[in-house]
Amino acid sequence: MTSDAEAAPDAAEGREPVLSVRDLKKYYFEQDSFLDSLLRRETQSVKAVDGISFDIQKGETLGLVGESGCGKSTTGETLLRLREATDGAIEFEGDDVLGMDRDELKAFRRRAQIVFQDPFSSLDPRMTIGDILVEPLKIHDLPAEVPSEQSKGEVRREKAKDYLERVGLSAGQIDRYPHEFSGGQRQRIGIARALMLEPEFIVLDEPVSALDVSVQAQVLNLLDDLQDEFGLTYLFIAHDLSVVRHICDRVAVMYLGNIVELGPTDDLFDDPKHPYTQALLDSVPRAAVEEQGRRVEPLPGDVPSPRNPPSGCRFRTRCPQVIPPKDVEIDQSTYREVMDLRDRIESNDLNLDTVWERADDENRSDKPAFKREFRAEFFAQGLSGENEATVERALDALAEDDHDRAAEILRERFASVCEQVRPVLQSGSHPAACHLYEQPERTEMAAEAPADD
Amino acid sequence: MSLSRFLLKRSLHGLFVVWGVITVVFGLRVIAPGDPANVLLPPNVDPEVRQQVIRELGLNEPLYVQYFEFVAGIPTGDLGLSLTTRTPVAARVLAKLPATLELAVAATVVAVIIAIPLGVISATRRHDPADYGATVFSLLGISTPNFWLGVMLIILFAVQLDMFPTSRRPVGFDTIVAQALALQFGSAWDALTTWLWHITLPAITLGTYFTALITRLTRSGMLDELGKTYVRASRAKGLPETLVRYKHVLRNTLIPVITVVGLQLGTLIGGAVITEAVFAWPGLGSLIINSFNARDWPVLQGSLIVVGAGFVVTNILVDAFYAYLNPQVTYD
Amino acid sequence: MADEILKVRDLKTRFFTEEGQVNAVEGVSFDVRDGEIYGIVGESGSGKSVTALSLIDLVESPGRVTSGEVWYRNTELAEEFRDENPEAVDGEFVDVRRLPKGVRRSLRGPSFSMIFQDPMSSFNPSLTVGEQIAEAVEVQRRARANPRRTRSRTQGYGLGKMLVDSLVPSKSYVQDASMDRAVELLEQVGIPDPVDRADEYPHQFSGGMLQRAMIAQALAGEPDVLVADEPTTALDVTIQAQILNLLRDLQRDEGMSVVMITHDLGVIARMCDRVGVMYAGEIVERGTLEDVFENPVHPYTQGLLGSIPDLADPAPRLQPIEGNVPSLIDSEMGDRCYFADRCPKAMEDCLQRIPEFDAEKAGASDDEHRVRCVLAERQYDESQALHDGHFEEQEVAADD
Amino acid sequence: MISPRTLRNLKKELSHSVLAKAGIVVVVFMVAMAIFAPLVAPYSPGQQNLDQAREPPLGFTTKETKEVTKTENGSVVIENGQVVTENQTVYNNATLAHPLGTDGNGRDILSRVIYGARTSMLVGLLGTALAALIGVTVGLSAGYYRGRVDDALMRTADIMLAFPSLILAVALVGVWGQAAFRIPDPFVATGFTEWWRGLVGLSAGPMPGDIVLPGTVIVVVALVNWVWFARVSRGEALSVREEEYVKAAKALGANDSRVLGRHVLPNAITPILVLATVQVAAIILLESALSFLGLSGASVSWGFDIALGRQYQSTSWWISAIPGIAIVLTVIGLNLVGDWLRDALDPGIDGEGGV
Repeated sequence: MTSDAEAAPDAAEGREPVLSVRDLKKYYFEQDSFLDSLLRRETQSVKAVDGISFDIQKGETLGLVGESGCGKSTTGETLLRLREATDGAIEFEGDDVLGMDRDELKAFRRRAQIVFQDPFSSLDPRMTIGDILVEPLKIHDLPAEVPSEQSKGEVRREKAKDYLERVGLSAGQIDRYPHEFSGGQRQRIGIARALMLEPEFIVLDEPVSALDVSVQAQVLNLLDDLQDEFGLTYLFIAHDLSVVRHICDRVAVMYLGNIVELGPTDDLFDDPKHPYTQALLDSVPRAAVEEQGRRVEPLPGDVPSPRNPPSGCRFRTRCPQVIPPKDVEIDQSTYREVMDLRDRIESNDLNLDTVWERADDENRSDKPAFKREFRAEFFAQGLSGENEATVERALDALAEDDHDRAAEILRERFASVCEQVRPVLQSGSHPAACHLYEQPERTEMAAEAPADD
Repeated sequence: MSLSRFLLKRSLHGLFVVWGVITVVFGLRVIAPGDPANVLLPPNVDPEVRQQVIRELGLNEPLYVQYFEFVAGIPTGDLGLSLTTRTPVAARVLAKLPATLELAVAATVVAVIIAIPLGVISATRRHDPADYGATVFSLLGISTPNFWLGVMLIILFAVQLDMFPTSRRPVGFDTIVAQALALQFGSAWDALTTWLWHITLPAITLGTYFTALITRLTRSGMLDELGKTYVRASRAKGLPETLVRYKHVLRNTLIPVITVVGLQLGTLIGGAVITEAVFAWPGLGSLIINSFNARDWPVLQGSLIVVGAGFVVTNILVDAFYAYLNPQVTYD
Repeated sequence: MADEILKVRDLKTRFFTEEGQVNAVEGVSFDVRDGEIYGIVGESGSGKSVTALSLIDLVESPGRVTSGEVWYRNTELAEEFRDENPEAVDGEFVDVRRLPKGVRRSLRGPSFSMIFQDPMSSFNPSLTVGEQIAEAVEVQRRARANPRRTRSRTQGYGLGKMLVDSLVPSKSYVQDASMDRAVELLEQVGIPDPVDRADEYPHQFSGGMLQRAMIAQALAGEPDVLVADEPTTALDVTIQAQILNLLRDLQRDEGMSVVMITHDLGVIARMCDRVGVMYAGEIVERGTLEDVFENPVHPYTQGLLGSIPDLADPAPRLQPIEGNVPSLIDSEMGDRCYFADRCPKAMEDCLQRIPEFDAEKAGASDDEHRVRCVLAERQYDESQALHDGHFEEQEVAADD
Repeated sequence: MISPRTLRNLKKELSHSVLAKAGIVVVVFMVAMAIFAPLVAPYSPGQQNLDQAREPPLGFTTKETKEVTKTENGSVVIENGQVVTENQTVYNNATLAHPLGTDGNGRDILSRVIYGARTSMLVGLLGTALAALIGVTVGLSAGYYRGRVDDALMRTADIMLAFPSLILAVALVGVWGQAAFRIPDPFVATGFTEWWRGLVGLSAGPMPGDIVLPGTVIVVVALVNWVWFARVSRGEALSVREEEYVKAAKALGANDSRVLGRHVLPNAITPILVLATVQVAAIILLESALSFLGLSGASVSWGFDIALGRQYQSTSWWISAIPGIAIVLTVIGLNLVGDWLRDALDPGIDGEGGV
């Protein structure tokens, strides 16, 4: 969070990262009782985080931004082993975090801490502020030695008072209970608790999302000051892009368990590469008069379920720039319609009853009428040439209720590179995982592709 | 998950619970002190005869063989022989079952008919005399031991006022149905009134706790439900208050009520046992107490298994109704 | 210039809690015009949501709208009550608060409608979405068929029906025609496959889709005024953008007025023509978007704008408002500017009285930029400034 | 463990609610009666006096027709070599000596009710404590660790719930017999009783020297009712473990026992407390039902006395009625205290249990 932001990207290179994450995965398997497993054919997994890699440099603030369910909070908690990773590697200053045993993990906890989102749930309501702040010291039996004239308890309490003042509260409030404080004050206490062990690295999991804007600004300024004072490294998890822009040196954008773009803050905000980042930035309403009446082209639809994510590029089902095959000439909106149609056929989500109803044919024999109605419902404009012929053949198959063949016909002609190959982040300071940009060698990725199906 | 799948899952689960019940019941007999042969035989009997009886009962077999035979017999309806009467346990239990079912069903019906409207009135007219009345009633109801209530009802209505009989069940509901089916409506009517006359006090005795409990649950559940946002949203879209209350709120109130009622069915059956003891009602409860006093273990075991299985079956029905009211359960 | 559809005057809503009387809404006045989106912005506890509920008469115990007027332009009602209740009628306007209860209720749907922050809890979880929307249609259908009965408590929904309905999930209240209309409404708000979706339950919808359905439900009565209480707060930004587009399109197509209540200044900026800023139950500043955003006068508005990091133009350091949202308990409020204890420009004057709107003069156009602050009439005078720690001292004094 | 806010809520709710106050008064009264039984009971609960059998409580008179030996001038009339009998109307008047009347054997009902409170309270409190100990331990671990431990607990609970508690209790009593332990009554053993009774002028008659502890019944009610505690504490543990302060404690390096002891248990304790209050009531009801069926092994118990009164139900209603009223009062008192705790602390629990 150095205020001279332009220094950040260069500073990121050449230094040893504090934290380095490689291909981290976190899948949740639905907790089944033995009866469920008796009845269910296969266990479903939720791919909350699906192979992400990034580094965090000493003293920087890396932002992890994305919409709800993209896996950003899971990432934060998995980094600190509050959840067990499914696969991947995490290195903290050269130590293998995932391989740590109990004692090593306890030692690791002194160096890496976390601040949570909800100021009302993050403090134990049955403890006084003093108890809350002293608890970390008790757990680690700190300080190891105390001056002879003072007891350990006194030393700890002094330290708690000191940190309470450093986060902007008064030491006199130490014996109060959490409910006597406002949301912003409670968030300050949560920060003080994380600082008590004097960590080097803090995961800030949506630390200001639950706060009102005026209080949010206070806490952001505090975080800024503390970073300077203690030389902290932050992983700042948030969904609010304005806040991220304000506080972060570099930003990683997540979508459905993947990092889609990573770069220095100003680069990423001024020149977003990934279509998702572009859409995201475009969607944010700014508190400025220029915003009045601005109409954004929002992304269509909802984020797909992480239980069954799309193959290839996770974003392709909503992407406004899906890449058609090289030999197919088709405009983007029509291509989107064709792709949506195919997705629905493939996921068995296409109900032809209404179309037949509109075609006014109970016997389902009037195919031309069916195709006419179908086009009216699914295609805004006409198609032409070979595209038209392919769609026609697919509709014929649909009219005969042969969904598999229809999908097959469409797939043959319209299959996109976006659905076949999962794009990865390139090297460099501002990579984007998107086929619109140069991707590494194909052979490398082909090996990875089957895992997505 | 579809509804049928949900019910399949619940049934499998029920089967598991029944197995558990059978195992626990078998275990009870194993850890029980004393020798079943002693129940059958006079104390100083010839050891030869004694051994023969033990063989007959299968008690010389290893425990796992006994267990296996015990479990294997149950699906075929074989619950063993009564030690006292030497007749099949299953027959004895089945003979007593209708009386208990009549009592339990009568009590439940009375409870539901009284309790739900009472709870609704209490919740929608807070701080009204009706609310206080319902609150006092439900407090008394859940605090009164039903056997004592039965004794008091007998003293007041049977002994002092002579309005109802003190006990017994001269006619069963099956008789009424049989007569009605045989088109003997006159005698069916007589039988019905006799039946009603005899079942009134036991049903009140057994039903009071339940009525009170459901009233309480309905009241508190409805108050909770009325505070939810969708109630406000329903008002915002212009729905009349009656529609909001009864179509939306009451239905959602019943969902948790049903869960608790399902859990409390055991209480109902336990209550039936003691109610039967008070009113000399010839049902499963009387059978259990009698066989307990006679140390007739096979009958006691058989009754416990039937009661447990009955609880499981009723709970599956309750779950089905629950799923019907609450679409969320079948979609998780 | 468009005419006013709603004129709110000095609205006060109190909650009578065990801790004391809470002044959630403290004399709020504003106008909403035909076909505009009026924004009310404020932080949590500023009373903006209670204002919304007060407008459509949905404040529940222990809360009550204690005074104020809500003038609503409706010629039919004005005619009807001109003789019966002349106080409640002023030209084409009727004061909704002075109308009989049954009439007030009958206005929900065709006159006022509301959408809420959390769509998931705003739908009954155990009925299909289609049926719930159809109910809203059905109420209006029956109202047209029999206007008198609309104002009765039961609206012909009898005892037998309600018993059956409470046990049997049926659409017996809802007629097929209403169900069809519900499907049309779902289509209108951009829900794909409306026929199938109508038969699904709320938990089968995503948050964004359900908020669309909520909007469809609110449109069922073709309201004149739609009150939208934080309609996008629970949604992600890309979904928020969809919903905001939808709201604006509908507002334009249906010609209704929208009162947009939110804490998000960005949403206000994108959607609204005119805006009121709420703090501690009062509107402290109001005017056009330009007035309020470009030339804020009230220190609170200035602070609010200074607190938000700007996406396009990040400032190196934010300028937050110090302190916390004040208590709204009547006995603790006192007769002074409620913002004074957090105000960087507080002066002696601020403690003397509750500041009034500067331009409550006769004839002033409502377009005028109005501020509830002494600074609206005079310059900040450093010599009169309260010294640092003035309020802490008071607090200490009160504690002793 | 109890924060000032909790105490404030409790006080506030208490000041609002007449019922809560009444509940506390009743419960305190009953507990005091149980503790100080030998000091306040007019007679020993076992002391028979057949001459004064079936005396009604104060305010009532009963009339019954008795067959008595006919006497003339103080001597028995004999006709045809047989004692002549005649029907005579006998009035039973209440006396101050037995304000609640006497039972079929002429024992003082008031004394029996006072001593009966001991049995009920002992079983209620010890049974609940034991049930809570088992249930909370199992429930908290299951909810906190989830997985197989949880699965096993929930399945066991399902099986337990399939047995009606009364029937299971009957079966268990059948298995273990009706063991009862006798503990010397401290008041009597120290001679304090005698001194005190002399001081306040109560009949000096020897009071029972032992407190009867119905051991089997206590264990049985605990085994039957622990499931409710397990369910509630499991639910609490499940929700508390998702709280961010629990995650924070783990992030600080706290081990499981610290998290369970310092965070989960204190935050789960309120609903467990409410449940415990209601469970004392449920267990008192269960004990009285067992006694009514003659299965508890205690010779002085409210339920047992109700059963004893049944043979006189056509003439002497009070023998059954008065112990029952004592049960109802106690259970109402406990339920009111439970409601008070629930309203003040609002933990939202389900499952009450009962006979």
